[in-house]
Amino acid sequence: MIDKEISTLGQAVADVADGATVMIGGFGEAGSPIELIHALIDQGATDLTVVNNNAGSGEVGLAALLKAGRVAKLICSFPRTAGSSVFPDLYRSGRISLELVPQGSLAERIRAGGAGIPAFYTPTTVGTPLEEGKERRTFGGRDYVLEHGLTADFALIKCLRADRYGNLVYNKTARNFGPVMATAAATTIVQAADIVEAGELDPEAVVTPGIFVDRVVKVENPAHESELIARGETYP
Amino acid sequence: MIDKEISTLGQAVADVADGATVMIGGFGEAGSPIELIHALIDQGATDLTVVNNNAGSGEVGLAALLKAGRVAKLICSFPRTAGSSVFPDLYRSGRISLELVPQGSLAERIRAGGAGIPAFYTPTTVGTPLEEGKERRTFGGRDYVLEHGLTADFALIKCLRADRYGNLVYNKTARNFGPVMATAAATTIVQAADIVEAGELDPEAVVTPGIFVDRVVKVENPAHESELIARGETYP
Amino acid sequence: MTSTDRSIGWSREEMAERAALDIPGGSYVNLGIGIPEKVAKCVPTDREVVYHTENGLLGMGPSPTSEHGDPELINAGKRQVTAIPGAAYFHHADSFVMIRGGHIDICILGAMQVSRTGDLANWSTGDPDAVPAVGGAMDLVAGVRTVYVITQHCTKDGRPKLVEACSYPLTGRAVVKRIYTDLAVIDIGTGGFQLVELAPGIGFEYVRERTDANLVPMGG
Amino acid sequence: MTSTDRSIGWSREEMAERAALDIPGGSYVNLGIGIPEKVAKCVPTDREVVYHTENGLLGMGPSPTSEHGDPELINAGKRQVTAIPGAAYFHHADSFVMIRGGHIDICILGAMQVSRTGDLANWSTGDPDAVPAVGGAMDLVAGVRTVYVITQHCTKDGRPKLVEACSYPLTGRAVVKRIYTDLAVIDIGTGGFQLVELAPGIGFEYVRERTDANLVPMGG
Repeated sequence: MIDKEISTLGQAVADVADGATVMIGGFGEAGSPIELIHALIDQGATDLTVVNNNAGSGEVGLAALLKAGRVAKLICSFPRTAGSSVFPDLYRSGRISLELVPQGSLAERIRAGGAGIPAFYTPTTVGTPLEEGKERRTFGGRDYVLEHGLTADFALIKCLRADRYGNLVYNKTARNFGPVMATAAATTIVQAADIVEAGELDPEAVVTPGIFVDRVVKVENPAHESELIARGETYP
Repeated sequence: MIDKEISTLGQAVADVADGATVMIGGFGEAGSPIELIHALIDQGATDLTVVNNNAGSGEVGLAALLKAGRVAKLICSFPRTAGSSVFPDLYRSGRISLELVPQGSLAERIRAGGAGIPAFYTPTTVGTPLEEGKERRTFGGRDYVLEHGLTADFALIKCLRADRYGNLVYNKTARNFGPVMATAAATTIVQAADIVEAGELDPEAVVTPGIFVDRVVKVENPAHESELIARGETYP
Repeated sequence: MTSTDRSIGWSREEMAERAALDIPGGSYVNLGIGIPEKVAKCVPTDREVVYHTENGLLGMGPSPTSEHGDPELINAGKRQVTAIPGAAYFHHADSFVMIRGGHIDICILGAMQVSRTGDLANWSTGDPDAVPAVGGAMDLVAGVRTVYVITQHCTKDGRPKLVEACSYPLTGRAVVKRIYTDLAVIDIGTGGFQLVELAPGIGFEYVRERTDANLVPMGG
Repeated sequence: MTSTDRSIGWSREEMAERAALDIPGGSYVNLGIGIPEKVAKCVPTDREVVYHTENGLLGMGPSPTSEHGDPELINAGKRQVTAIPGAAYFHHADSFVMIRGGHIDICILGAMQVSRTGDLANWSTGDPDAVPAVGGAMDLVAGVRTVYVITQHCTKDGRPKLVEACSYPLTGRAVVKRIYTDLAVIDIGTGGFQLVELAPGIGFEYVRERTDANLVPMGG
């Protein structure tokens, strides 16, 4: 029987190797898989390339992973967050490299990576400094730049409910990058607040079909970044 | 108040002009908007370019539109259907032109058209006769061909339920090309078996957000192609 | 440099109100962080407008009451919002299909600089020590049909934001259609900055002195 | 031309049964129209396999009983099917993300010809009078990790389908990994067609005579 449930967070992230590329879901705190990120900190993998829309807040979750010195490179659209100095400090002191990608190009590059599309053209960044190094081409009288698909070794994703096949549904705007990242990683690891019986998720409403998911671990009451920060928590 | 409901099928398709490009949802009979197609036949527009995965069955729906001589060109992946000679007859006698596109490239070209992506690379067709005329390019040691986004003047789509904003949910595998076609047409016209109050569709389960939909017309008991054919019906 | 007295001209709320008048009923609208966010409250109540936020929601409603917030229901500025009946959630790639694909009718953004040809700079001062962050701004200006800007006419230290050519790194080229400042409503016209409307008590010369490129008078 | 006696070798059902043995539990599988469709019934019951159909369903179940069919729940061959508990529906672009993106583990297709280098021809005879139709076959062979073919070893009029080079228009180049015929199981090996297994009562020479390219014996 197919059953993608894994008992512990530690087991779920055990094989993330040094140097791996890891996509991490979330837009700000919404959808951030804090418990999986903390398990990755405990696991010790370093020299990571992380793909996330932001750079974390406070000193928990993604910001804690950065602060622990585990991330060599961040691929990101908006690495500036109120109330966190972790990324700015690393960036200014040259201890992390940044690939800045517009949010829509980031989402589409991840989708392309998961869809077997090596490259596509987009109007975004034409005529701006972020066009630098990209091929420009005209279609129908308008200029576009070539962007490449993005894949990863692992994706860490938070969802609301999963079943044993790895079918997922999300909560509100916590969906954000999760569904595309699930398609683009060789191994997709999901934390779900609830794991239900096969057939309990409406097949018309499944957002991520199980084919894109490798491991599901139950995290019944996931933390919210803002609440941890409000309580003054840091990790580890 | 935003209300995209249109009273009659005739009003819904009234402005389809001669020479228009019309995407028509459906994979075989599943999702085929037969009532909208029949309204388009009554309306009289001709010299159309039609985008559909197939070429219709019997002499109803899409096959009837073809038989009526309204379609100059079909963009299609599989124009061969058991029990219909309409398209083969037109094709062999040179009265219709065919652009044959692999099914996945067709779906992705339509998505790209709706997504503002003018072109993308795909491995599909490399080394085959359908590569002819396409640019080939190597990424990461593998060959790909360039495919262009596809847009349309109109899309005719069938769904299960809609609301006044044009949010849509579909029935099972009748979903197929509907959601991507809705994004790629300047005007998207939908037949819905039911129109419900705003808020009755679960926002987590909406498949086509209303932004992609222009007109919704209620067709409470839509016909199934196979049943019309079994009864020996033709249109008009 | 000519200083601007912020006690005259339109207030931030009035700028939002003025912009709101230009949003037709039935529009799909994306509002940037800051003054643009205020526009939603100002749209005349007889016009129904649907708000999009690029982090995956169409049909965004106002801020929640304190007890009804959900940290997973936020806007692009990462503030808690609500969803209206008839809303839809979707993932980020689908959200930017709406933006890049030209499905959003209007977006209203803040600006550091706007050039007379409609170039927009609103993401970076180019300071090498600053952390660069672009978010969805470049996608919005590249994809949304009509891009409006709401901004103070001058910076806090009195430098014009409406310029001949942007000195800051661009967000997009020739993308802005209209600018709402504390002093005036100004279109990007064929002849440059085209004055459309002056704030009460503000004269043409006052605006022209604070604009670093040709300003065409109304009817000009 | 050497005729093939269809009363010997594996039947269509036995070919499907043999192919089914090579599908590991936990696989995501897409089955083509014809003999490949039969494979689903033959997978050993202790292995759970998830079936994908490119028209938008993961978790496809068997044909419905006559009274439970839905004309809007069909497979790629446009025949009515069912959905298992744990199934998911999606649109066509998402369905081909699964295919093109390499997420489907195995697809099993029919063939008109297979070359010794794994080229597949299965969509057109090239007859200019025939209506060309390709469907999803080119996407499947370009995207699915492991492509198997089930086919009669020869055409009805006795011509070999396993050939040095395909004369029919290709579906894809160097895509087939293994072929299940009525006579044998044959891999695409570095030396050409590599015999893996003979059907009961079939000898190597019998297969070689009916193969239009070098056939490497087992262990060869």
